[in-house]
Amino acid sequence: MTRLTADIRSTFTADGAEPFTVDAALEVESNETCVVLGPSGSGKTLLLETIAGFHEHTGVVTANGTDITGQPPEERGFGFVFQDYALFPHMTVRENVEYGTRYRESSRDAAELLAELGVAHLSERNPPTLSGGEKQRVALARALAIRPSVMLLDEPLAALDVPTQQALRDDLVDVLADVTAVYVTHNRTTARAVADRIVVMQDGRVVQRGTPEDVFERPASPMVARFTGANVIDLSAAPSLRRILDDDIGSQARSDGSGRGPVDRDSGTDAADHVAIRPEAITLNDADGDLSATVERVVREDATSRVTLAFDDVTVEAFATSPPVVGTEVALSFPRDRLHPC
Amino acid sequence: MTRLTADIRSTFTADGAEPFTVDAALEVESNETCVVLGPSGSGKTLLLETIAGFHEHTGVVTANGTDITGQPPEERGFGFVFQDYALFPHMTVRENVEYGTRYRESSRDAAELLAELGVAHLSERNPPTLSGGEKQRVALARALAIRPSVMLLDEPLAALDVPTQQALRDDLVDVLADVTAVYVTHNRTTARAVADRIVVMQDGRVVQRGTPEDVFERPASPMVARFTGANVIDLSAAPSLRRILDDDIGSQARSDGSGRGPVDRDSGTDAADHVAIRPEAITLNDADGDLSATVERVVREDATSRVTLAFDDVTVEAFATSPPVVGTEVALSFPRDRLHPC
Amino acid sequence: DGTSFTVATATAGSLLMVALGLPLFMFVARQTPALVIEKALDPDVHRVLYLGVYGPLLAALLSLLFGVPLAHLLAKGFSGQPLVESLVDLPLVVPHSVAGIIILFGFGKGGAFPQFSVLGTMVGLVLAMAFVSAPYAVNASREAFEAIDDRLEYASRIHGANNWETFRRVTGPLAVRGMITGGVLAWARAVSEFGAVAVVAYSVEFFYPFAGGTVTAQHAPVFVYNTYLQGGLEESGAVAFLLLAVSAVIFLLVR
Amino acid sequence: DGTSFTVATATAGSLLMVALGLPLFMFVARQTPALVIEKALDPDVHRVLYLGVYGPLLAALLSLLFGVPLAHLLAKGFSGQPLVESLVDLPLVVPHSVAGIIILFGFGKGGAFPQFSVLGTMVGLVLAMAFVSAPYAVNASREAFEAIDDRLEYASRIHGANNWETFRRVTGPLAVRGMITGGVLAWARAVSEFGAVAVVAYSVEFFYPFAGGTVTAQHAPVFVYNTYLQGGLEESGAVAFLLLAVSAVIFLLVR
Repeated sequence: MTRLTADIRSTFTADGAEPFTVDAALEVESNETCVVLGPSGSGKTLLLETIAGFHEHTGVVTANGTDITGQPPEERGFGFVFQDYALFPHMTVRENVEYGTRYRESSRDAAELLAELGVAHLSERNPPTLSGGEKQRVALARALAIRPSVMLLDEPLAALDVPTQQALRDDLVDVLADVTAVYVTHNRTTARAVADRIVVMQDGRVVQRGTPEDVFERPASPMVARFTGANVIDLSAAPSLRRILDDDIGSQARSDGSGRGPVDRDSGTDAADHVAIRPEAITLNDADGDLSATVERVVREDATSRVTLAFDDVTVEAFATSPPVVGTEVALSFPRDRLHPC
Repeated sequence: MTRLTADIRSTFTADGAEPFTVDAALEVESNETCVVLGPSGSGKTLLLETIAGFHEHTGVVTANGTDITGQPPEERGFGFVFQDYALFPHMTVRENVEYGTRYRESSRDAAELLAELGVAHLSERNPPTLSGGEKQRVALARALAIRPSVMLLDEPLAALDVPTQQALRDDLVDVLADVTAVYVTHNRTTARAVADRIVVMQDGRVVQRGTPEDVFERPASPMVARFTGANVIDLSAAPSLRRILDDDIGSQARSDGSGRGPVDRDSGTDAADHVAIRPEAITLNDADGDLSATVERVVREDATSRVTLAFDDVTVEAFATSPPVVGTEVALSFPRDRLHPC
Repeated sequence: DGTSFTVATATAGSLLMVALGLPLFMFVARQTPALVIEKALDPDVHRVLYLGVYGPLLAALLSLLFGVPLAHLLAKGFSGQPLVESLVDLPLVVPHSVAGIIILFGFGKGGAFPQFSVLGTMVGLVLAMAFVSAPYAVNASREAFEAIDDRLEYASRIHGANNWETFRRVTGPLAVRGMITGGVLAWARAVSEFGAVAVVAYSVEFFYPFAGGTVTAQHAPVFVYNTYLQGGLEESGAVAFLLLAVSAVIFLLVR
Repeated sequence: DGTSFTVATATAGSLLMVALGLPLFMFVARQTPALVIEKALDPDVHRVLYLGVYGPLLAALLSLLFGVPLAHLLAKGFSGQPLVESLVDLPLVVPHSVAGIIILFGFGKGGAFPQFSVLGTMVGLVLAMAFVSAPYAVNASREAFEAIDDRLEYASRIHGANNWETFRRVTGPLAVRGMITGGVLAWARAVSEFGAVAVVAYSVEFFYPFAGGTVTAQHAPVFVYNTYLQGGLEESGAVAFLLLAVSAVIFLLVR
């Protein structure tokens, strides 16, 4: 039941590296999970560590409206899950989970937590003997044991293999349902699975914030589009698409008099020369296709195939359950309501 | 145009760790890509490094029928791409790519290769200043520059973020099309994208080998099933599914007299009490469903949603383009030809 | 080819091994057992060996007591760090006899603390030893602190432990091996010191428990040198052999 | 709380800084400029300083020449490694005067090579210095080799370079800073050595280019000690000051 806000500005200087400035703000409502999504080097981990109180900074961090900027980490009452687990190697699993409980009035029982996370049988083992997935469950238990007001998670799945990632992700979704959390990741699937809202970072700054729907369907820039897995089409290299969109605008202008098509190309910036569309929005072999494209590549994924298609001077990706043959021509449809300038 | 075989047995002792034995064989036909798939710690990297000649071992490695077991790495003519790039930090990108060319009669032009891989503009930069994706393209160019008879790749995508992974994976598919390659990964999507055949490793041994179709559709064990993303259903915990399969066998026995259903439960092993089925094979809300299950969880993925469903005492995963509501009951169909004992 | 590389490096390496190992072997082989036994039974030699272990131990403990906190600060980083690092490492390159002279200038007559005397006293002996051995205690502890992943300390702090508790429960236990190594290195360095001690405290009075009172003796390496000057190679060799045995025990502790 | 932890460690650290820094400060502050200048112009002192830099340089170069191949072997690992490691590290804990006696036993009269004499010769001086400083050259080079990711060497080998070429193009260039550090450390250690040199080669004859012939002098730390015994603290302090300046230059090279 904690509302967290952070508005942080801080410059970090690592040995021999250029100084790096993080200048970002986020707000997380009670029991919401805010995902900080961004490429490596975008400063998302530094932002998270600063919220935890590990680094000096200017700006303000508040919890439930109280300014906690000056509090050391141990007084903030947060839980933290690290990418590389950061378990205490000289303590047993149980001692790790109980580590913080002596400092809290109210804490959770280690055995119970370990059982809930399916690792009760490990309680007397030492962390170096555990697998990655087991370590991360223990680290999660350690953070939950102190009944944290806010959970901070730094790419907790990044060091795990794919099946372990999926299993732990499911548990994380359950755990994060009723706690305020900030979750840092570069994985868009994880982001969509756990996020109530998403903050996209690049070069230390926030470039977009919104619901998963906002960010995935309406990326604010080509970089966000690329990072959320959307196609970015440069209309100047795709005249046949531009023609279709212009026609739409024309016909819509005639019909409703608004003069504005669904693709808002008049917003006054050059960026509007790019449109973004999610690959799953593009339909193949539609009887009523917008244009024709060549199949360049087909990659099999779990439930479907990812198809790379070329037309004019651009390529786009789309999904198909029954994939077309490479080299053939297929008709593509672009649903107008899912094309967005960026 | 090199056919590679390796049949290797070797015990590795790292400081303070248990000795680890790799005992594995593989055969790769000319221009094929063989993927070694397995969890971390399964010995797949050690197998690859042994094929490269980095470690002493017993057993035989041949290239085009010639025994090369005793050859040092520099005489094997292989290319190697490392997970963490292993670029020479004190040389420029161009010098890295040209590193091996002086030792070869025939080599490829560095500038041309860098251009093909889209990193021509980096040729005078130093590796520490590059992004992960750029580094791995340079490492790929360095390996290709010597016109390797065999390409060995050790999780080349594992250290990269998702969009970079996808872009580089597409390039890798092109590059590997016309060279013999062994590709080590724990990522099933990558495996399916690049593999002509797959070898699944666990605890230093090969547990299954075959085409991607074989391994993904007919996993040899619950571990392989889990690792390839298939559902494993314990029939003793799923009596309603067992009943249906038994009925099938009965009716089939009556109709064709073979006494064998498509699910080969009579193969005489206990393992046949488990069946594997890929999540994409299960259909939801089929009018003619086999049984009814409760929706436990829905996770949005790129093109579709991953749905966790519970019936009897088991859960299975399936995909749905229009995901059902959590908590509702849906009908599930299990296509008989995609259920396999394991 | 590959073999020639291994042969070449192994040959060069073996030559160095001979240069280091051969004199040691000859030294041990050429001892006269009777003389060694005589020296081993000599009460004067006992006093020297006692002082040669006890004095350095005091110096090593002092080095650790003040060196570990400094090592922790250096591992975390602070402004002005390079200056402090230089000062810590300086005794490593100061010629040994010069170190003794520096200590006399600093703490001897006309020095910073006129009330205590260092020339030829136990205080001077320990001070000279601490001066040359403290860098070892600081540097080994510092390496141990630096080898600890920052995130372990972050994890400790965020889950409720303050600086003291984090040191007591995480940083300290994880670095304790490094501190012990640092202490033993400092001890070994102090045992082996000759120059600084010869200048500051050629012979000292100290409380010798086996005699129940104060006695006068020299630090072991000084005693060996003295024996060499007065009794020649043979006799000093026997004493050196005994001292080497003590050093070897400390050496085994280091490894 | 957090502040008390920082205050406590900073206090303990500062005390050590005072113990190390104060005598150095007093030493520099209490010099008599006239005396320092007199010594700086004394041709005897010139010879001593020349020998005090040149002899150690020879020892450091020898240590590197044979130590780098050994360091490479140790970094790769081989059977019997612990024994070799012990032998390499042993000179670090052998008391300095004992080291001198060991060298006399090994290479002196009745030693392994009767044909060359070490007592009071340049050969003996360099040998004594190399004995105590070689471990520094080996260990620093070894650390540099070990810091290189194995996969860089794998990448070199698989793309066509043999062992020699891999060393020349990858391992060597990447470790060269470590080798230089090792050489400078060995140099500094040899410059500072007093005990072993005092035993083996109290004063030596050597070719002095500025005089165009052989002269006799003592290794600088021995000369400082000698001056202290004969001329007292004041006079030896001036010589020590000059030697310290030379050491400080080497020290700056190390950092």
